[in-house]
Amino acid sequence: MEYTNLAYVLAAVLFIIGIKRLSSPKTAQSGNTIASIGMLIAIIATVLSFELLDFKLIGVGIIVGTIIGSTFALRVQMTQMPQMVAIFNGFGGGASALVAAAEYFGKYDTTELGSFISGTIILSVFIGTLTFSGSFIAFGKLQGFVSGKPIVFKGQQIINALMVIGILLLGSFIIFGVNQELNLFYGIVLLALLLGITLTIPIGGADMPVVISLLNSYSGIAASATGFVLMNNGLIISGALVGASGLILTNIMCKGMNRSLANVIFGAVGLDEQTSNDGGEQISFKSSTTDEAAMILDAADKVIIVPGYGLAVAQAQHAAREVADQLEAMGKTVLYAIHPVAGRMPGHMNVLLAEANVPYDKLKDLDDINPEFENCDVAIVLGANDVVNPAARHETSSPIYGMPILDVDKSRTVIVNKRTMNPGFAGIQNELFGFENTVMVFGDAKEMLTNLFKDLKEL
Amino acid sequence: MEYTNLAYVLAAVLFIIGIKRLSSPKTAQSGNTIASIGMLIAIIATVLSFELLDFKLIGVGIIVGTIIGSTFALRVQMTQMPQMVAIFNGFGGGASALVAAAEYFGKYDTTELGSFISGTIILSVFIGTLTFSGSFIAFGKLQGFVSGKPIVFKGQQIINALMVIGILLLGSFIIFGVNQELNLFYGIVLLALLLGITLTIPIGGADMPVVISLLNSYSGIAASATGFVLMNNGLIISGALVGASGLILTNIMCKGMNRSLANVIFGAVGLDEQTSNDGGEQISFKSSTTDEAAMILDAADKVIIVPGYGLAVAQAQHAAREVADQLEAMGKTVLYAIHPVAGRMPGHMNVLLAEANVPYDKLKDLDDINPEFENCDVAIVLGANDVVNPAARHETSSPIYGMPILDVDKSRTVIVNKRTMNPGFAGIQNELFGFENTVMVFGDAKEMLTNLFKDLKEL
Amino acid sequence: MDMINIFTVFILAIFVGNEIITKVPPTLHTPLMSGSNAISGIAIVGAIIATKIDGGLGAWLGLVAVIFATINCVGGFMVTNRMLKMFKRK
Amino acid sequence: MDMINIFTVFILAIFVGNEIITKVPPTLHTPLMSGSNAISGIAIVGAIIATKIDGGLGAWLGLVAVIFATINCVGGFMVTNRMLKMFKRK
Amino acid sequence: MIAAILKETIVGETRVAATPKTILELIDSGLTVYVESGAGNESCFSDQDYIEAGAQIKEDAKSTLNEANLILKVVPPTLDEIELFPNDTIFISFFQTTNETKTVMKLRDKNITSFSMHLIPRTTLAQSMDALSSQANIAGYKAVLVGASHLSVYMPLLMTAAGTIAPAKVLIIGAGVAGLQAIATANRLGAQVEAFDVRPEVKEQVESLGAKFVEVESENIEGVGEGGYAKETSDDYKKQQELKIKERAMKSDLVITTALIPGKPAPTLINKDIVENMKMGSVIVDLASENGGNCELTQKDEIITHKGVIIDGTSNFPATMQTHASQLYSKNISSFVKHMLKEGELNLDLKDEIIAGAMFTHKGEITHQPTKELISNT
Amino acid sequence: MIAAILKETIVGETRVAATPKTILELIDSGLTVYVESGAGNESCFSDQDYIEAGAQIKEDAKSTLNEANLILKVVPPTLDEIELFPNDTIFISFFQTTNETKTVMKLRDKNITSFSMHLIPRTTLAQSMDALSSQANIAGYKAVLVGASHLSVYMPLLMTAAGTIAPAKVLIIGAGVAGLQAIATANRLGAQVEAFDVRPEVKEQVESLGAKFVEVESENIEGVGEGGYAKETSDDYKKQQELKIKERAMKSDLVITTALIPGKPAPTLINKDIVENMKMGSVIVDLASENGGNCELTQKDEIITHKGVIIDGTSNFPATMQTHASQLYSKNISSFVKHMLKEGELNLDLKDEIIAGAMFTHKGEITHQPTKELISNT
Ligand SMILES: NC(=O)c1ccc[n+]([C@@H]2O[C@H](COP(=O)([O-])OP(=O)(O)OC[C@H]3O[C@@H](n4cnc5c(N)ncnc54)[C@H](OP(=O)(O)O)[C@@H]3O)[C@@H](O)[C@H]2O)c1
Ligand SMILES: NC(=O)c1ccc[n+]([C@@H]2O[C@H](COP(=O)([O-])OP(=O)(O)OC[C@H]3O[C@@H](n4cnc5c(N)ncnc54)[C@H](OP(=O)(O)O)[C@@H]3O)[C@@H](O)[C@H]2O)c1
Ligand SMILES: NC(=O)c1ccc[n+]([C@@H]2O[C@H](COP(=O)([O-])OP(=O)(O)OC[C@H]3O[C@@H](n4cnc5c(N)ncnc54)[C@H](O)[C@@H]3O)[C@@H](O)[C@H]2O)c1
Ligand SMILES: NC(=O)c1ccc[n+]([C@@H]2O[C@H](COP(=O)([O-])OP(=O)(O)OC[C@H]3O[C@@H](n4cnc5c(N)ncnc54)[C@H](O)[C@@H]3O)[C@@H](O)[C@H]2O)c1
Repeated sequence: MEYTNLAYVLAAVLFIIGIKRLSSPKTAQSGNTIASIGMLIAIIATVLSFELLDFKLIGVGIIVGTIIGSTFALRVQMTQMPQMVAIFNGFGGGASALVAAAEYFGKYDTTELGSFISGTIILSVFIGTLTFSGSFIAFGKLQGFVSGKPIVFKGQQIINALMVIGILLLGSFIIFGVNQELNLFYGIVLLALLLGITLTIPIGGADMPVVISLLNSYSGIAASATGFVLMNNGLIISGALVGASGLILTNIMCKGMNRSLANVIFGAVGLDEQTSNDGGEQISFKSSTTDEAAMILDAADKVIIVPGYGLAVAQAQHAAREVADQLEAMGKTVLYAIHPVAGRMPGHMNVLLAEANVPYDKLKDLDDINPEFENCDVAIVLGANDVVNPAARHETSSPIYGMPILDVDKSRTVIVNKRTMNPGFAGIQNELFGFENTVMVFGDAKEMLTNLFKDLKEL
Repeated sequence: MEYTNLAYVLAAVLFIIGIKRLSSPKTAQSGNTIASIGMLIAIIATVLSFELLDFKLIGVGIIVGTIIGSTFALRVQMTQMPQMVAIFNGFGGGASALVAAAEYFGKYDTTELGSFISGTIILSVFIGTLTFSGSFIAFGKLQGFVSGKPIVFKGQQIINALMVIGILLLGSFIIFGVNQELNLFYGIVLLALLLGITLTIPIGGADMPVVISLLNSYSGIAASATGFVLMNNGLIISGALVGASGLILTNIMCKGMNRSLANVIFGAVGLDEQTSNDGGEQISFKSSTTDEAAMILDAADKVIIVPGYGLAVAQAQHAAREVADQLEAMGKTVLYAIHPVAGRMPGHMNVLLAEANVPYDKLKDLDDINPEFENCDVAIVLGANDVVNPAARHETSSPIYGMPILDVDKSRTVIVNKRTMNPGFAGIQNELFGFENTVMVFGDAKEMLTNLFKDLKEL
Repeated sequence: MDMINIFTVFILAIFVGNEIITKVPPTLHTPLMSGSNAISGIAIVGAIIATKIDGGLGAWLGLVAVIFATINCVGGFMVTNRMLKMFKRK
Repeated sequence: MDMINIFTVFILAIFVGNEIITKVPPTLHTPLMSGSNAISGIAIVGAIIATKIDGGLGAWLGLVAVIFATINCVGGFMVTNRMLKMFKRK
Repeated sequence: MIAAILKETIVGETRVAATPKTILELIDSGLTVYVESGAGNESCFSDQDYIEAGAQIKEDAKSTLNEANLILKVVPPTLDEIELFPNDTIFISFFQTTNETKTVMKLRDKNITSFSMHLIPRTTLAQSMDALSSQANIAGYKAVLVGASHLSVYMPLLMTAAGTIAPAKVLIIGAGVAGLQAIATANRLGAQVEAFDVRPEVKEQVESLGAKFVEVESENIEGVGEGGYAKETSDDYKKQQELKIKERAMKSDLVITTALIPGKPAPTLINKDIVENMKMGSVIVDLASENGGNCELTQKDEIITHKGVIIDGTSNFPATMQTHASQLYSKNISSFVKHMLKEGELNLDLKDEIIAGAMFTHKGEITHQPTKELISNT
Repeated sequence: MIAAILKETIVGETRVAATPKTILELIDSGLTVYVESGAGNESCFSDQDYIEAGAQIKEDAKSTLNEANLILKVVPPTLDEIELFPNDTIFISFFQTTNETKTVMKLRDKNITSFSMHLIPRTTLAQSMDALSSQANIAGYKAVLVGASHLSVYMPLLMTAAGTIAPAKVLIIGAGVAGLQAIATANRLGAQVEAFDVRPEVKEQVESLGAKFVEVESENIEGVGEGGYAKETSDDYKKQQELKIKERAMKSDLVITTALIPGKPAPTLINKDIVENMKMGSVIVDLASENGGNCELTQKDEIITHKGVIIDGTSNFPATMQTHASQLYSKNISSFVKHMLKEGELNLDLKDEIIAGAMFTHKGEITHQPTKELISNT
């Protein structure tokens, strides 16, 4: 038992290290491996140490689970990753609920259950079940089985509230021993299942990742609660870890979308995505901060800077040069892509960058740089808009159709800095901003670059 | 007991929050308050919960301690803060050692001590005592009671190693019950006291803060060990916290000095004063780092930048501009003093600073700027030498006698950046570098300014 | 086991969880979520223990729980790994 | 008390300690050191408990320990506070 | 299809409508190219260079034009030259159609389809054909160099052992392409630059080059016309503008004027009074001298001194930087030609904004409305 | 004491030895100042300006000189002018004594104490009197402006819709004061600048202005003479140098040569062969043309074109920027005069390095050794 607990502590330490490493691009893969080793240690320790285990049952369970899990994981397309995470998460929550339920049923007759234990059991079942059903709805929404649009009906909030009250009531009946009917327990399970559904369906498809992250945090809490039920350190620590870090991650994701968590969960504003309001079709985009941009850049080898009129307006040429110098000091290759009509006069960008003393051999014109984007890790678009608008390639009705553009979208990641979602000189929307590999960093170019410089230095 | 432990957990949480807040200038003061509240809670909980306490004794102890501590704390001059911290730290380590010793003596007769407990007791006594004596040596060095210079003698390392082995041997005798003589215990105390001294005296005065930080970390470990002895969660958590965070802080401090921890502890270099070796009379000067320069600048209202040929050689004009911008963003007035013959051609500095886009109205020529130095807080001399050499005013034999110079020495503090103590164009020594109000920051101007910029941002 | 100690562990774990995630680039949001989700498959430990609970129902619930938790762990780590492979430098 | 649990607490506390200090401006090195040094005065809890240990020596050692630890705490927090006051902008 | 590149005949016109490099492009697009011997000499391209690029050198204009289907020039042809043009050909050059109605009529009468590079619309897509921009850019750059050379003072601020030299003050009037480039160049040289324009939106552009924008206070700011071109302004505005310009010009060392309204005489922005109030030794470079000049005293293609003020009326600055001017112009021309080509054949899609916009005679008709109206009114 | 400011008589010499501002300084030091009418006209200082500063305007040279004790000029006097000088006066101007031995003898014979601004030592203290520097600085700046105006190409790199313009390549030979300022100015305009000098220590100075230093590989690098001036170099070095210069010049658009060895003919660094290997349309500005030029083909004060290469031999660039040139020169002069003055009286301390150094005739003797030797040898 001592060694088992030691193994759990070791596993927990590996989880901590794993999660830490997962938050930086360079170390992420090793982080995942470390965490999975931790898991292996925890499983082996458990199997070895507890007596009276039904090894056959466990073996079957693990084999079946492994087959199902790995099939899913290997088959799924890259674009379907988020829904996969949702499903897996649902199973995790379900497992916690089941364990707690087993404990409940196992000890039900013996009236061994103190109020604390029964309370944690109910908490675990409640959260686990809610995670289970909620995750499946999230999956369904992303996969298209359920409409991705927010499903809203009148009195939704009231019904949810009533269900929560119901669960609380039933739970306290059990805990305080007012009534020990099994039906009460089933009632809780049922209500939790329903609640998982009603809480998730009003949320739009674009917000789903946040919801999944939140549910992930819940499943951590469920595991931790189960740990209290079983008085098991391993579960408690790991569950709490996942619960807390999941919540932080959820918050970070919300911040990236410029929303509050409450707004995501209860907003149900009937809109799928963040949109710009001025004219034309709406573009949904990801927005981020300079320190995240710094991290993306940290993992890059080759960076191409694309200056545009906005850089000139912000008079941010020196700041851009500083950032480029810093990137070079970090061992990266940095080039500048100069579009022939960037800015407002022929050679505008040249004048600008010459002022900042950017060496000429780093300035590449359109013909030279376009083939380079393919093997470029990050393109940083600084106050450029029309000259990187992919509509010029395919949108025959566009006023810029036919103009050669800088193929920034071909690079692995595109960081776009401008102040708003407003269009540029040509007055048209830019679909680039909504691309999967594009991250917007809003703000005045000079300010943004100064911050980015600081963040790069601090990495 | 339950509540006591809860209180300890609460205290630990407050410590965590406190330390976190202490690492940012904005929140530091509240962090200190929060941590002290945590301490209060821990003390009250202890006093309230343990039975059989001798309240009179405790009361006397606390009152005496408070009087001594607060007198020290209030009387000490600002410049003596580091040695104060060293003393306090020494007392903390001593306290841990004493508690462990009391436990040892208390249970000595009863042969109650298991090997684990006796092991932790010895660890606690060892580390606590070492911290105690080491801290007092550190205090003595900083206060001038002991020579600030590294005291090194032959075979020092060997003697230290022998002492450590001795402690290990004595300790294992006690732990494994080979011999339970009290003398063994006293032996350990004595050796630890000695070790604290011999480990600290070879370290130079300038490196003391690092040593104090390390000893601080030790006293945390001692407290944690004491916690194991007493099986007290509060001590364990708080001690471990201080131990771990202290180690990190020590590392950060070493990094800031561009040294490794090993180098600080075993290096035994750290000379107090530096002198230039090349020709002419020697000037004794103070040299410093960019983060100190940043602090000096932080306290300034008016800053005058004096560029010279070295700035051009380093091509550091953009970096200088960045620093000036940052200073302005911090609300300071920044001007540039342009000496008519700075550089190597007429208008050299103008060309340079125009390239960095320094606004013309910030450039002041000799006649305009000289009266300004009187009420200037900091003059930053960047790679200038002859044009700020006060010898031109009074040294009739000097080849530059009679040349008008920039009166930087009239400003409150002069920060001079150049790479070495080598002379400039005129080939003569510059007495300015040895002035009371001058601080040298050596290094290539561009590098120095880039670091300074970073440090200013981090303030 | 001492309840308070368990609780202490819980609190500290939450602090650690809070601290270890500070800044994450958006590109890593999904892998990080997926990876930590896999860790929440730690429920498998509970599931394994649950199989020993006497009484058919408990054991059977335990079996299902083991299957679920394994799916969560195995699938989670594998899918995370696949995602992260995309970040490998070419 | 369960040794393992105590150990777990210790390990987790070290992790927290490790995590909470990431970047500190050099100007705060001394105050931070001083503040966390005051926290290590938590030894006062041990010292208070030590006074109850039977036998004169133990108690007297406890008294000295209380004095020492109090100096550490009180002095530490006060001196930190004084240092931090300097950072207040004029 | 045969394209003919003529040697320019007007004195001082040193440019050429195709360089060896663009001839390569034209040939790649399926054209055969004849070049009049010596056409590129002044732009530093020898006949040999053209031959190496695949062109055929013809002795004189006549033999060059003989079989031509497409005639490329820099400036409008003289009436004599047109005599040599075969009927039904296509002709492209710079052409201020409303100023040269006789030539227009002659082209129409010869049933020539003519395009003016002046008329290429200022759209995003047409930017590679925008010869007005490419040549104006040169003019703006060169005007500053020449203006600075005329000055008896330094441009930059210099603090020297012999005293401090204050930076020159430069005023740019009209911040179009030429004006912006002039701002950039003067700025580079270290002068203190301010600029003025009727279009309020250029304020941001001026500032994006690090210069100061001079604002005229008037109720109706209405200098903005169609397609980014300026149009004429109200009287009140004009008065305020004159006052402001006088105030700034009096303090300036170098004034560069670039205000043009296409097809119309250039607005007079600096009258004699303002000139006489300017500093001794100050300089005006008038880039609008072609259309009469923005300064009242400007004399086209002459450098005069009026009461100590030097007024440079050089009208064709691009021709003084012929190598690059030709390189850019010929690139504009070849982009335009390639825009009209479909598989080696000309494809005059009259619905195409650029083709229709730049065309002024076609099938015996004048297709440019203002020109047509002007001609039918007289 | 009366100081006389003459109007310069040589054609093209637009500078003046005192401006209203320095006259104020001279008067403050206790002098009375006579100015020949119109002396400052070309530098944009009117007689009225001088009167306001406290000078007395005299009608002609004769009346200006009549009572003078101190005569200030920019360039050496003609023999006729010296006729008008009273005996025993003090005279100061630029003066290449070894080139104008006749004038030197005449000054000696009239017992005039003469100083040459060319001979002011290059010490730290004398920097405010260093007219060679102040005027060379102008020459370096102006040479780039004029050279860039001659070019048929842009100086900066420009990436435009009509193609990318490569930056001009500028080669500066001789990185003294003029050369360094030329580097700075060409750099500002966006050209790719490289520079060459015999003195190896200027490498750092060249790089401090952001340009590339061209190194000549030779065993004996020995171009450094006394007092910072260059001296003549060995034959091996000269050969290596020629090869290197040829290699760089062939790639350059603009070459500016500034290599002077004071008092001697300028070294020939660019021979005919190099010129003929340069690009069509490239430009050489030869700042050493006064002393024969660094280019074999340079013709003093003429702009010639040799096989497509423009060679500008303007010898007096400072005079084309007369306002600032006069301002700086007159400041140098007044600093020098003030250095010699003690309480309003001249105090010719012959132990003073600067005074002794700059003096070339005194009390009927030639005090400048090389000149004296030259004269006694012929
Ligand atoms: N080069 C020429 O000769 C010339 C001449 C005339 C016209 N044009 C046209 O100008 C356009 C040039 O393309 P471009 O991509 O360079 O510019 P653009 O399409 O006009 O886009 C510039 C972008 O910069 C952003 N911006 C403005 N101020 C900023 C600041 N302070 N900080 C950060 N971002 C800022 C603006 O977005 P926010 O407002 O959201 O910040 C804007 O979308 C082309 O359409 C071209 O045809 C070129
Ligand atoms: N302006 C003119 O026209 C002209 C012409 C010729 C001569 N001069 C003479 O040049 C001198 C100019 O005075 P000054 O004060 O500007 O220059 P200076 O006296 O020559 O001093 C320059 C200082 O910069 C330091 N330095 C060199 N490279 C550096 C780098 N990369 N980073 C940081 N520091 C660097 C050098 O010290 P380290 O080596 O220790 O770093 C040197 O002491 C005067 O004596 C003047 O008479 C002027
Ligand atoms: N879409 C494109 O890609 C593209 C390309 C080139 C130019 N343009 C636009 O076309 C505009 C015109 O360019 P241009 O250089 O040929 O202009 P231009 O030569 O016709 O005129 C020069 C400038 O003078 C100004 N002006 C006219 N009357 C004036 C007056 N009375 N006082 C002061 N200023 C006066 C005009 O506003 C213009 O800015 C450009 O500024 C640009 O915005 C667009
Ligand atoms: N002490 C001072 O304050 C001060 C003031 C001004 C100048 N100086 C020094 O005096 C030096 C000379 O100044 P200058 O501009 O009057 O010099 P200069 O006009 O005499 O010569 C110009 C440059 O040409 C170079 N040169 C000579 N022969 C050459 C050859 N064969 N090939 C290539 N280059 C050749 C010289 O080295 C010099 O750098 C300056 O560089 C400076 O270091 C000192």
